[in-house]
Amino acid sequence: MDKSLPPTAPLMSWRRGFLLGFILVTAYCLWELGIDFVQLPPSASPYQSAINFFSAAWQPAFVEQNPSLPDGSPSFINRIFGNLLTTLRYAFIAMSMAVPAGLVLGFFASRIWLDATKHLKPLLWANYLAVRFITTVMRSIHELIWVLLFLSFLGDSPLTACIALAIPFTGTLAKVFSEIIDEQDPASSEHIHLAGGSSVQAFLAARFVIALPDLLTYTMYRLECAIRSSAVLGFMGLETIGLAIKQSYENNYYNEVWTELYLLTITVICFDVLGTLVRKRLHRPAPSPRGNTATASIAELKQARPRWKLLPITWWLLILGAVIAWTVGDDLNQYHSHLSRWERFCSFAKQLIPEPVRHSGNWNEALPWLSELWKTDGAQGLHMTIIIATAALCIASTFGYLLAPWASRNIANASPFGIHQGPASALKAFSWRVLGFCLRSLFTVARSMPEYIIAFLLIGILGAHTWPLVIALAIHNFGILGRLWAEVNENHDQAVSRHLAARGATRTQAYLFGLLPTSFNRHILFIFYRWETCVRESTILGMLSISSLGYLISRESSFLRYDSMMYFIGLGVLVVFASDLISVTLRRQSR
Amino acid sequence: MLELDSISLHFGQHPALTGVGLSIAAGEQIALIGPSGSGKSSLLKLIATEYQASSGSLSMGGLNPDTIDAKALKKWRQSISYIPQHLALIPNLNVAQNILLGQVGQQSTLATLGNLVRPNQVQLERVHTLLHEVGIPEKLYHRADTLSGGQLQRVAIARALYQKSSIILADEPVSAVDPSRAHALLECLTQVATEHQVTLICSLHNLDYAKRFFSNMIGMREGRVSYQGSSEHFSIRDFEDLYSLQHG
Amino acid sequence: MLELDSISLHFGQHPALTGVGLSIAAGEQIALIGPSGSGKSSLLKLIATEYQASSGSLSMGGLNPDTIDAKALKKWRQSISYIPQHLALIPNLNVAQNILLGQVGQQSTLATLGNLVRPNQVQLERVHTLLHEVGIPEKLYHRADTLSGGQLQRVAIARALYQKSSIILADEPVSAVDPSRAHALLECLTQVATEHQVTLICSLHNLDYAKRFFSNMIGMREGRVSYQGSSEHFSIRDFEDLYSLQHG
Amino acid sequence: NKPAEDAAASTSENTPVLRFSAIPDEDTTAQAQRFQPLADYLSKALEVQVEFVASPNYGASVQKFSGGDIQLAWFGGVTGVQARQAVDGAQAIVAGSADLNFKSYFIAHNSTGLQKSDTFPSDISKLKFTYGSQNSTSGCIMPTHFLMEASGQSPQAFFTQEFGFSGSHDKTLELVANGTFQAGALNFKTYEKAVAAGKVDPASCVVIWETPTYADYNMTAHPVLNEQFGEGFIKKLQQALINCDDQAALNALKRAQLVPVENATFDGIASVMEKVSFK
Ligand SMILES: Nc1ncnc2c1ncn2[C@@H]1O[C@H](COP(=O)(O)OP(=O)(O)OP(=O)(O)O)[C@@H](O)[C@H]1O
Ligand SMILES: Nc1ncnc2c1ncn2[C@@H]1O[C@H](COP(=O)(O)OP(=O)(O)OP(=O)(O)O)[C@@H](O)[C@H]1O
Ligand SMILES: [Mg+2]
Ligand SMILES: [Mg+2]
Repeated sequence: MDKSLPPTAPLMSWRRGFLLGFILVTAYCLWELGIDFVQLPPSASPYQSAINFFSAAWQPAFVEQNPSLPDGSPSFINRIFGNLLTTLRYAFIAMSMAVPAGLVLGFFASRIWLDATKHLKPLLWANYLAVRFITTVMRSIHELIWVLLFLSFLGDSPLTACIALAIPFTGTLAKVFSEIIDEQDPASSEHIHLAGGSSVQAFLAARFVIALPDLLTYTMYRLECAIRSSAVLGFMGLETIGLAIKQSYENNYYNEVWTELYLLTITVICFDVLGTLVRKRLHRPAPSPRGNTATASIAELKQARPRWKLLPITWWLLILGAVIAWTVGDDLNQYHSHLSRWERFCSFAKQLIPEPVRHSGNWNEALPWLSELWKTDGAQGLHMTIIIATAALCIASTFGYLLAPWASRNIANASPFGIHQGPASALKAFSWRVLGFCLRSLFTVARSMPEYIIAFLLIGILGAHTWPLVIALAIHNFGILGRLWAEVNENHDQAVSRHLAARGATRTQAYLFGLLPTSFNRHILFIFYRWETCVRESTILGMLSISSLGYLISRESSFLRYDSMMYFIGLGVLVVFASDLISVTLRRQSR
Repeated sequence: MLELDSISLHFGQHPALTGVGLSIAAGEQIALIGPSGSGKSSLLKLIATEYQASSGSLSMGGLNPDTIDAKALKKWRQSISYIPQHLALIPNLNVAQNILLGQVGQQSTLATLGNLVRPNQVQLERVHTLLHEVGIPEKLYHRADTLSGGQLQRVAIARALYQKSSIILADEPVSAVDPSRAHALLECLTQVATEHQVTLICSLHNLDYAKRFFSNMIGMREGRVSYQGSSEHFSIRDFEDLYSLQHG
Repeated sequence: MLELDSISLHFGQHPALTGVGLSIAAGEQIALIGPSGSGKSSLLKLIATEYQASSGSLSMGGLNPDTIDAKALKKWRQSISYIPQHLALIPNLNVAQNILLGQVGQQSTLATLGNLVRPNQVQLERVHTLLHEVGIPEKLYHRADTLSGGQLQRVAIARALYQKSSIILADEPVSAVDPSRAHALLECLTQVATEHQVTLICSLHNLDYAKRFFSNMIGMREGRVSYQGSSEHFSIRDFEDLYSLQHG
Repeated sequence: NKPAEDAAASTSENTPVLRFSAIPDEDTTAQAQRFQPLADYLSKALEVQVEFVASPNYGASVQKFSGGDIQLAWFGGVTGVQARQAVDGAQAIVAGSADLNFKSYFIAHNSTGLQKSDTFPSDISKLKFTYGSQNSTSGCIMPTHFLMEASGQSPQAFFTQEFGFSGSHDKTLELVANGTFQAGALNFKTYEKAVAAGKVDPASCVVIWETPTYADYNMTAHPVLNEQFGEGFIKKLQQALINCDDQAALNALKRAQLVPVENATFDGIASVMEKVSFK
């Protein structure tokens, strides 16, 4: 009998490769940015801005701080609640467009079709790449830019703003939906195939059903994002809570800012709680059917079907909310201009033509124009954007990854994974709950605090250079990744973790070895998704003249040079598309 | 008529099946036996068209699933029920919904969705009857992930029967149930097969069951067919040839 | 000494166990039998402390896992190996890594992590020996999701043995392997148990195995212990009492 | 009475509405409340329906103006020029009397040791410097213009460190006052007001240079107004604004009085904009 050991297992796997790559990339970014975090001029008082800002936290305003308002205008509280309602209304409208569209596009952007039928392969590949590219374009352009483009040919009706919000959201939903669907265990859908079911049936009846908790979690999170992104709607003259925060902040009305932030955070938490309840329901077995189904007649059987009250109530409420949002209140599709939409579109489109071509009508002149832009600003902007986005993401994901398990309700709990750990003293049980709650609140606060405020405060503390911007992006993304990861942990199959925990593994071990190996792919899915958003969010980097794409885009748009603005946007789209392909490949390989 | 002609199946360099040639008449009922890892599941998956042979060819009624068009392939698949060893049930659907999905191949997408949301009377009654047959009528509306090992297996059997096909491939369908229940289930399967002229290929580790319920047996070892013949003639010698341990 | 005192376990209103009282001496080897859905797995999960009893109490050497402190509980858990019916293996780790995780309760997190990345020679050799014993030494570095049903089951057995415990709970550990292999595996399990004075509780559907390898049996039906005694005295009458079908 | 109803419906549909937008140069929150009195005044004076449209920044106003979504807007010097370049025939009609002699301050933190001078303070080239928002006339474009005139270099070449865009005049002042940036440029009014209110100590946040004066804020009208409300309407509008003595309406703009201007008033800025560049 041969007892010698077989040759050793290969040391590198895709998963380890990814981790190694991650470390290398982080190191490179740190090296590029340099590690002198503080670059303040002498005699700066670094904490002054932060103290001013945070000391107002205890005194949220209840009256307008603006001294120039006429007598008899509505009270501050009225205005803010009005703003919140407006925000909710338009967030619902935007989401009610984005979710169906995202589902349909996500359906087509999924890899699962590629294996469907042999002779359709080229067609399916073409469809796959095309849909992925379209969704990339949709989401790699910031809402603010979409609003700018749409304003130019749809007019300043609220509907325009909602569409502008819905488009990048659709792109993101499509990407994340498709990838969540790809990450599900294929056994059940494969079985449906083998029973002769079509790919669509296999998708709807198996994959979709299994993925439902994840899809829901993500949709609820997106609704929250829609509420937070509402400042964009201000472009159309809608005074939303996001715009209120921005303006109060710019005027140094910090007490107002805090009232608005509190209101926003509470709203976000409400949706969070609703999402949690729904997910709890989806994970828990249905209530027992009434009566004995063994002996019942069929009519009784139908009666005996178990019913959940919470789920239908939630669905109907959300649908009702969307219907009300569409129908009640100001007219959505107002149009006031004397120009027809087509005329506006043409005149705006003309401005997108490269300048030399616009004057000479000769497209040969586009090429030197392009290469000139690339040489003067493009190359450096692209480089800087990638460095900033990557550095921010590496920091965010390192901290997020360390903390996310302790924010997951199934782990931060006296009985991790439902495996009891001795008679839990009330104090211990309570402490775990508090820890989980605090971390989740930390995530909520980190992502509800607008990035530009964080960046501004950090510039005060660290000085005006790249790091404050990187850290601001990192803090914001930390809050988002932490939440998304914690929920992946909650939604994941717990069987192996339960087994390990019941064999004496600690909480950490049960997580690391039971849950992490199989959920790894779903974790990195969100890293790439956030990286893309970092590239997009670099518009906030316009605060400093560091030549990132964000700075270039905002510079060109404020000088109304839409042709070169589109050029820099295009560069961003390409980066995001590349990252999308990397993400798809990596996840496929590290199954 | 199911024909396998010197079929091989490789995973990387690892051969799971080597030169398998078989011909199985319509309506035949065969037990598939052999040591663990000998390729029984691989063979069944191949017939179920989950895997494609690395070489050799498979055909049924003259049609080869590797060459026919999508429509014919769909037909082929509809005509085969398959109970996989890992069951492939959907944990967060209830038992009734899981069983209703047995007919997904025969239905339009819309009808499938409708069934999942609100099954009609007739279908529900059939599902319930099947559940009675496999002995868990009380689990009709329970979620699949709350069932015991043997109960899950029975849901998978019910789903296969619900499909109404001309071939049933069953991969260890009774490994997780007790002897009485196993007898009842195998009786049910063979009876359905006899009544409706269904070809039944059933992999089994329990030789008693194989001998009792099946007149013919195919024995596999290391990816090859090493015994083929009637159950009665399966001797101790044959047993040893087939099962003698390779390691340990 | 393992003591169960009128234990009940409910899922919602559904009772999975009702008034189970048992006392099992250290080193005893017992087969757990009973119809599918009778509560065998639930009972084993309860002893493995994966579930907590709704009422009644469980104790070992006078210690009750529900009342002892976390440290003692960890000890208790380390002293029990458990082969769950659904195996709980990690599909995208290889066989060696899965087996090494058997000792996760005895190790620090860092040590476990190190083991997964680069196991040391001694451990690897033990894993390899265990794999020899269960008959799949060649699968050492194969990913768990490329294994056959029976091979997976054997990995779970090897993992339980790797843990070195004083109680082994095995839930249908040989349901997916062929008769020769099942014999070899049960022999191995009982031999380890005898050699190291390990208590072995093994749920089995195959009564031949139960009778052959275990001198004592516990029969469950509808969540209650309905037979308890030596295997020899298990009569046809007892069989019928235990297994007669309730439905269908 | 069916036709009558139809007529009513069609008139209500076709009745043109004068939509205007304005962003105050300070206290920018609650715009709708703030500008309601001005809308009311215009509506009464001109006997047309007037509606205020909020905008978060001048860029959005320019976009809406050029698309015809609004027909009247209060712009900064630069954005006014942009708007009039985008719409043929658009006319600057009124401005505040002080807006014609507007100026920016260059300020510095006292730790830099810089003192008020009469010439452009070239020493700031080595300092951390911040502008306000990117298309602000007094917070960015005009200071850059004077900087380029004095140094002959673009800001990128002139400053040895990266410079910032604080986003608003208030923020520029705050950042320089607490030393995060060592110098900055802003609207003189914001500075004066903060000093008067005691929010900033003029000794620690020193004005080191006052720019020459230039024309800044103005109200610009879209030519379509004459088509929609009848020939001569823009003239009427200009007159209504100049004659405005409704204190509440004037308060909205924080101007004591409005004076007539024409496009040529802003030729200076237009030529500056062609030269200023951040490349
Ligand atoms: N996807 C795969 N990749 C690599 N090897 C595989 C794969 N599937 C099966 N194998 C190998 O092929 C061989 C045959 O597997 P198969 O599942 O057909 O065995 P089996 O006869 O069904 O065994 P059991 O009775 O244990 O279920 C095994 O050695 C298995 O490890
Ligand atoms: N999580 C759960 N929620 C609700 N019911 C459950 C749950 N787990 C088990 N049950 C029910 O409890 C009963 C006993 O289940 P158990 O798994 O113990 O049976 P078993 O004896 O192991 O059966 P088998 O031999 O089929 O594995 C079954 O009717 C099962 O449906
Ligand atoms: Mg198998
Ligand atoms: Mg069981």
